Amino acid sequence: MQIPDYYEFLNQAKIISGKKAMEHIPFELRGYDAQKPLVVTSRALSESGLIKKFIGAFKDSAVTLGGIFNDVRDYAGIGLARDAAFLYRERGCDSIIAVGNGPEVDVAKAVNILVAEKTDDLFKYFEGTPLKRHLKPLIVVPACCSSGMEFTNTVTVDNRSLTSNFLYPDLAVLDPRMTPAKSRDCVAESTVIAMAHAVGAALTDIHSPMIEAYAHSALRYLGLHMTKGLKKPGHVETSLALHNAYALAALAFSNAPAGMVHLLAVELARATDISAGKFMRILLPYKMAHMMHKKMKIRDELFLALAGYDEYAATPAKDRSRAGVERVLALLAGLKGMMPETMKDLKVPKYKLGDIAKAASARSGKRYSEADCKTVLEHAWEGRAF
Amino acid sequence: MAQMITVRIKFFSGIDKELKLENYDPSKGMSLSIPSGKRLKWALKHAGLTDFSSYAYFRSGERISTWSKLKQGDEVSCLKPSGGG
Amino acid sequence: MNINNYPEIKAGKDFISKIYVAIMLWIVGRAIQAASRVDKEVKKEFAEFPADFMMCMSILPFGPHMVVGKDKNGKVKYMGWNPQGKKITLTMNIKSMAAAMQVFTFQESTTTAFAHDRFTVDGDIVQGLAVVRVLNIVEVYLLPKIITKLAVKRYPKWSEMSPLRKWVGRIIIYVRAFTF
Amino acid sequence: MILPSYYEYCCRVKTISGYKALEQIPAMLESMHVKKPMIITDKGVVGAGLIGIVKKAMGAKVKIGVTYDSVPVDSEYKVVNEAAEIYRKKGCDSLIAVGGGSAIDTAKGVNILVSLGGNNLLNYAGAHNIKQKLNPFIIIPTTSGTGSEMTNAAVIANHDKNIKMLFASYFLLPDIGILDPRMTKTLPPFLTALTGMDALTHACEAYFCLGKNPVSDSHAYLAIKGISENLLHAVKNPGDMKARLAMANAATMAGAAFSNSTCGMVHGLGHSVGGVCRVPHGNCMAIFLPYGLEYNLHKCADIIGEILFPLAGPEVYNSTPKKERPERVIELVRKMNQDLHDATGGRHPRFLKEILDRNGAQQVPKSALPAIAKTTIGDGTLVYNPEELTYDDAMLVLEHAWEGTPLNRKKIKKGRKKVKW
Amino acid sequence: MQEVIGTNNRMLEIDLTAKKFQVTEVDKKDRDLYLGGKGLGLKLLYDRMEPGLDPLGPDNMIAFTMGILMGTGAPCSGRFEAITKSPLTGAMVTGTCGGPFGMAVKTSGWDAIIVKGKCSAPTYLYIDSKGVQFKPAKGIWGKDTEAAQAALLKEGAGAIVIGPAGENLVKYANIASGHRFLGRGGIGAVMGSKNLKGIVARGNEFKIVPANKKKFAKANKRFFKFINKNPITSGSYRSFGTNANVNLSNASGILPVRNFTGGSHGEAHKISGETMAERFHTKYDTCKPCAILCGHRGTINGKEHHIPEYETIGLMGSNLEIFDPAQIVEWNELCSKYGMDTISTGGTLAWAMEATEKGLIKTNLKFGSPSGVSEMIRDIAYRKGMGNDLAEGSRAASKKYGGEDFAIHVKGLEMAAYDPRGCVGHGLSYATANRGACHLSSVLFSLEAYLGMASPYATRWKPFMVKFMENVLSAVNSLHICLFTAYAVFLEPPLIKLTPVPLIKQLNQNLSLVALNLMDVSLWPELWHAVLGKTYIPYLGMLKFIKAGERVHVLERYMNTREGISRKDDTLPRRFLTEGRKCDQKEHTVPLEKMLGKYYRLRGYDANGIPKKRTLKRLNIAIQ
Repeated sequence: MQIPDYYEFLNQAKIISGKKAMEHIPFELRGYDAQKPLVVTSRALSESGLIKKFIGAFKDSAVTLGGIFNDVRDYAGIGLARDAAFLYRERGCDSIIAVGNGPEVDVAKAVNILVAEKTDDLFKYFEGTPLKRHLKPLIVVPACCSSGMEFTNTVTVDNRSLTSNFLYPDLAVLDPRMTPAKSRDCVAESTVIAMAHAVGAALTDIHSPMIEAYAHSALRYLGLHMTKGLKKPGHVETSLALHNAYALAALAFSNAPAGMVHLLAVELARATDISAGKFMRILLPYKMAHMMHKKMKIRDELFLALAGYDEYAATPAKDRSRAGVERVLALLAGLKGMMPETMKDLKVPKYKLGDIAKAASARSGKRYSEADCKTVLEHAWEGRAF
Repeated sequence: MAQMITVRIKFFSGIDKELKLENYDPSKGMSLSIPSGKRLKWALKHAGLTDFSSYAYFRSGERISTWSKLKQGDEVSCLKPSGGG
Repeated sequence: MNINNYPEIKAGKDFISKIYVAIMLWIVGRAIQAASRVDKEVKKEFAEFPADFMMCMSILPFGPHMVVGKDKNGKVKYMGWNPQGKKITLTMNIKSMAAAMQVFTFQESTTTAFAHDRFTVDGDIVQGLAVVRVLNIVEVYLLPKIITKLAVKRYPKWSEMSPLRKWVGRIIIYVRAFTF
Repeated sequence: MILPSYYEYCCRVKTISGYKALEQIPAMLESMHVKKPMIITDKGVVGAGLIGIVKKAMGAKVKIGVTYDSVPVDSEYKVVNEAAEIYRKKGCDSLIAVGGGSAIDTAKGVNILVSLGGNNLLNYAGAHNIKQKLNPFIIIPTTSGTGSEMTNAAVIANHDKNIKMLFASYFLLPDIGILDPRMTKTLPPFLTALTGMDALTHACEAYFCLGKNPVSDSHAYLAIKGISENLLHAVKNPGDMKARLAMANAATMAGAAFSNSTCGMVHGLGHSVGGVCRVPHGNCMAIFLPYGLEYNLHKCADIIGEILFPLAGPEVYNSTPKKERPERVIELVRKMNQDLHDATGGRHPRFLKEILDRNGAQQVPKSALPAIAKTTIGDGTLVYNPEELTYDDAMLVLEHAWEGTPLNRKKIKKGRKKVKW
Repeated sequence: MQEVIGTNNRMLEIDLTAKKFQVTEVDKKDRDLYLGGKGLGLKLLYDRMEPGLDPLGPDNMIAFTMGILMGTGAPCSGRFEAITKSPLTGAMVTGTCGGPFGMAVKTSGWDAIIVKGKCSAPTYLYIDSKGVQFKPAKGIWGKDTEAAQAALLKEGAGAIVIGPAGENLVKYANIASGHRFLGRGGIGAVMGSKNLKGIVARGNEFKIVPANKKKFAKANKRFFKFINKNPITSGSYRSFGTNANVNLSNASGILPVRNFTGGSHGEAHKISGETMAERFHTKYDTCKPCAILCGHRGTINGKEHHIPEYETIGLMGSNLEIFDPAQIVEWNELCSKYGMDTISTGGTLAWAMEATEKGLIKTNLKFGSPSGVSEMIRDIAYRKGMGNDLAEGSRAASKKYGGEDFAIHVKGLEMAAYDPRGCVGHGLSYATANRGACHLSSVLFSLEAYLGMASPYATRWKPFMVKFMENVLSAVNSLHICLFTAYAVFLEPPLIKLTPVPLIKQLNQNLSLVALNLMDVSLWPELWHAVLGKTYIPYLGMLKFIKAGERVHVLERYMNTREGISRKDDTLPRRFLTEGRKCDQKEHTVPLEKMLGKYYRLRGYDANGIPKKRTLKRLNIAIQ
């Protein structure tokens, strides 16, 4: 067990997952002396009937829902956050529940900052003034798909992100009534993002044991349930296991420095309006091929997590790291029909790759050189092997 | 006596010049009190307009025809049609 | 941004499960009282409890309750459904109505419910465990084997509870529980 | 890795580990906007000079409010009140607990009083009665084993009422747990062995008890791997910093694992032996672990079999056929006890009768076994044990543990076959 | 003066890198299939450019096409076309302009010019009947469009120039010719990226004579009669110009107010065409030759200025809540001098004001107050400070600073001055227009909001109407003739003239298929056939003309899908899909999803908006 010379680890979120998990929310809220949460969710979810199930979970409880703010669509804007904060103050709520994924949770976190710090200017925290104290209790209930960023300590509002340990949700509720996905693309997108985050965390160079533990269990569930989840998105138990994987991958990711795949995918998504998941699916194989090409060691733990004890023990020691890479590629191959393989199929213009690589390496704080980013992008563009 | 309602008509594109209205303020327009249930055509004739077909009439964002009924507090803009672009 | 298109929502009540759980609590309460007279193990458990022992099992936040305790002359009695006015020494709360339904429809055994944090116990832990053992025994008496086998970690072997004693006890408990 | 039908996991402690971890304390205090911490520790820790190391590491940047070092072996109600008084008088704003289980539990008690006011601990006793964030609180464990920097509970005795008050709430978790090998460098070999086995028990029990969940499983897997690789090495050459750090990490991860998936009968028995005969917690754990595995073997054989992988490494795991793996695990644990026994020159007990107190008398007489069995069946951890444990089962296990002979399988009463997680 | 019968199909291909030019022939088949103008330009680039290249790189090409009606004396035929790959949207962009450059090039004997490559130093081109001369533009590089224009006009009859904005590669720089502009999509930036300051054409060397004079004269006479009879072209446009629409938009609630949050405003009449005509005693100042005379000039506090068009008044006036016409004229002058498209500038400034209001960026811009706007326009032109980010367009700026939910653009092109929530059919047209949020793709708002010939909020027949109008207007743009003639051609034929407007509305509402096919637009194809001397079959000729329009539109869509445009781009800003207008109690939004699927099926696209092979084959577009 390699222990780095120095590492820090924090997971502020409490995870409760399983049958009747949502019914525990009133009790958890009592633990915070909060009885009137504001619910932030998306228009699509409230129309899909999942919100009715969510409200049903509060039967026979002392909790009154201060208001269901369901105007969030697929973009977290400051306008939405201000409206929700106004509703929060108006109703005198004392905690926030975000039902849904990416944008809903971002708006909820933004509202949390606005109401806890009693301010209207959100962006001064993005430009330097640090968050000082604990915010209001924030509960996240993911539904059908996941953007991989719900449980992290990062909030992205208006394309700007802020990371602080006070931004972790206090409670993550994974309930089998909410997790089944509606479409296979939804599952494909979420599993690829979780896979990229988990593999990134597993192969990060500071490999602290805590990060490895979270990444291990996330990869375990992905290995076991990903292929089945793609075939049957509505299957209850598989979707619950996959949602556990998304949560654990996100927690591992928020403690490890952001991997190259994540940075490149976010920049590409910004430049081309195509979702980051699709780029992660393309870039992940090439990043690993690039690491093998530069003789960087891919740790055996990756294969152990994906294959399980028996298969790991059975394969001889020297080709376990290669087997790990093959296992990742096999899992991604399951996305045959749903996601394009190269950036050329996505018609990403080639001339934009230059400044994307520059922006990504700048955001990585020079951990990844611009040349490396550029080579990975070029290979991924044409689909050329190393 | 039929109950009276007040209606406001705004003239644009030089129509107020043709009707020779003095000190006409385009933002407030001309307010008329007419018996309720009367149609736009009657109100325009009352205001002195003669040829109706060559103008476009709008009420709260929707185009209306000359024989649509008027209600209390309606605001009708009357102007020459144009194509846009 | 007009706030009345986001109305405040009070989730209301689930009457069926509330009534079902109330009845089950009543039955279990009465069964404990009956068992404490019939079964020697239950008697032994209750013997060690202090004189002012008063247990209340209730569903948070204001669900049905079951109060069982020792009356003046030390006999275990089902004290009804209202905990007000009684000095409770041990409270066993079930966190939500749904959790109670899981337990009382035997989808989850009492011990798995504990493991899944459906219960919170306030007061002396030793008494709490004794009550759990009593509940297991009462369940063995009240319900047929196929159900209880799921609900209990280890169904009492012939050696511990002979079939004769079990059936006799079962009949007496049913009679005592349902006759006032 | 199975997905349980329901589980909860919460471990809100910021773990800082490394050779220079102590030097981070000033920065951490500053980020929590506090300036005057109070140190709570016990005589043993001060004697070993650890407080000196901590103060030197913190340097001039932080002004220590006061150092309170008279914490008894078992945390006590009056001690908590006294410390709280000093805390308020000196105007401290945060707490640093340096030491083992008792110092940490006392510090938790003090934190309750100073943050929520009042001086009657009773009205905060029980589960989830603390409803808001307490003052900033840092724990520096000096034994890499108890893992109590990860637990959300504190047990404080009240001798005049002769009761043990249990406080359980997620707000009792410290803000920061600091793992620095310099803290455990001076831990004598037999204590290292003792606390190491305590951590191993936490990890193993977290793996097969009813509160099993994916996060605890992977933490337990890594903890077992760390302990099996480093414990013997750390006992043999205490000065090796790398092994010390690895042990500290393994202990913390084991603590994180068992504080969420809770432990079973081994801890039940351990608490009772500790309560009745004042035996250090670690010793009992080392002794009862093999028996706990044997007792629950029929209920979760394949899960216990999986422990062989981190315990003995992939090669051994691959060579032993699936059916024999649980047996190998129990054998290895006994062998570990044996190795530690030889490495510490006999001071590490292998079975109950070998436990001797300072002046060599037998601490656990055979006659005490019934009393131990009685308190065991009243211990809260039995609920999480896969197999039922009645009074006579406890007696059966205790006799064998006393003698040191392995349990014979036929005697154990077998409950329903498969555990439904 | 030699004579050209019909068209001589001569084309100039200029390679700036090698400083060479080549005279080539327009392929006969392309002329028939794509008519000329926009259609021909697209086909020329389709054959020469492969997808995925950098719009500001050397291998991007600009095609200037003149169309066959130019110089023949047909009404409003003084306009030319430019086509290139837009740096603002990353897709193809086609723009038209009425400046003298078109007539000059046509009368120098060229039907089309293609510019390729990149000059090493700033140059300008001199074109005459013999060919091209490359001249150094050091003297005029950095000058504003008026000064540069004046310098070039010494050498020829018509010229196009770019301003400082084009030189600094502002993504929405435009090209000036006379005081008319080739505005949208940043074609000026493409010229700037080629170091090409301008092109001047000698002109007046050829005389264009229609092949079949008799038929052409008959059609021409009928065309002039229609234009002078139609109330719109002869009435409101001739007297008040395009600004006659201000009051109409305000009345029908589709005037952009405060970054498209409100639909109308009490003070909107202050900036209407009528008020300006009165205050500034306007005179005509139009493209040559023009029969409608919609452009105007006026004296504003002493100096002669061109009166801004409706789009500029809408986007830089009411959208910024500024109701002082003199102020808007001043900004219009500023944008013309620097060579910036007023629609995109107005849209980006409105975004900046709302972003400042919400704290995303730090500027002193505020709705309703003119302070800081002129300085910001200068900063954008010279890319200084925040101007550098705003020069990238509101899409790129909102990606960097956030506020994507109120950046009002489609595919990167800022939206014109019509709020689609008041005319949902036009909302669909904004989404599916090839070059982005362009109002000229299918002028549906006039049917829905102005003329009341279709109900503004119904969605049933709208996909079919959008498709029909897109085809017709693409064909018209390929003649090329001014789009305003459409009011005369559509509304004057006897069938439409006599049926009362409400009846048309009902017909359009329920039997739109029949109603639109009864439209008699034969006037345009008659002119086209007359000029080229081809025989015109009365009804079938018109159908062939509309099919050519469909071919042009689908070709442009196909070229765009090769650049990555698909269903995810055919959308509207979130403001129109979620919020209602302030002036509309019922808070209507645009039900886009309801219409988009049907539109794709009508167009023969697949579910992701890519033209199917079958459609391309039917329109005989060669697949590369």
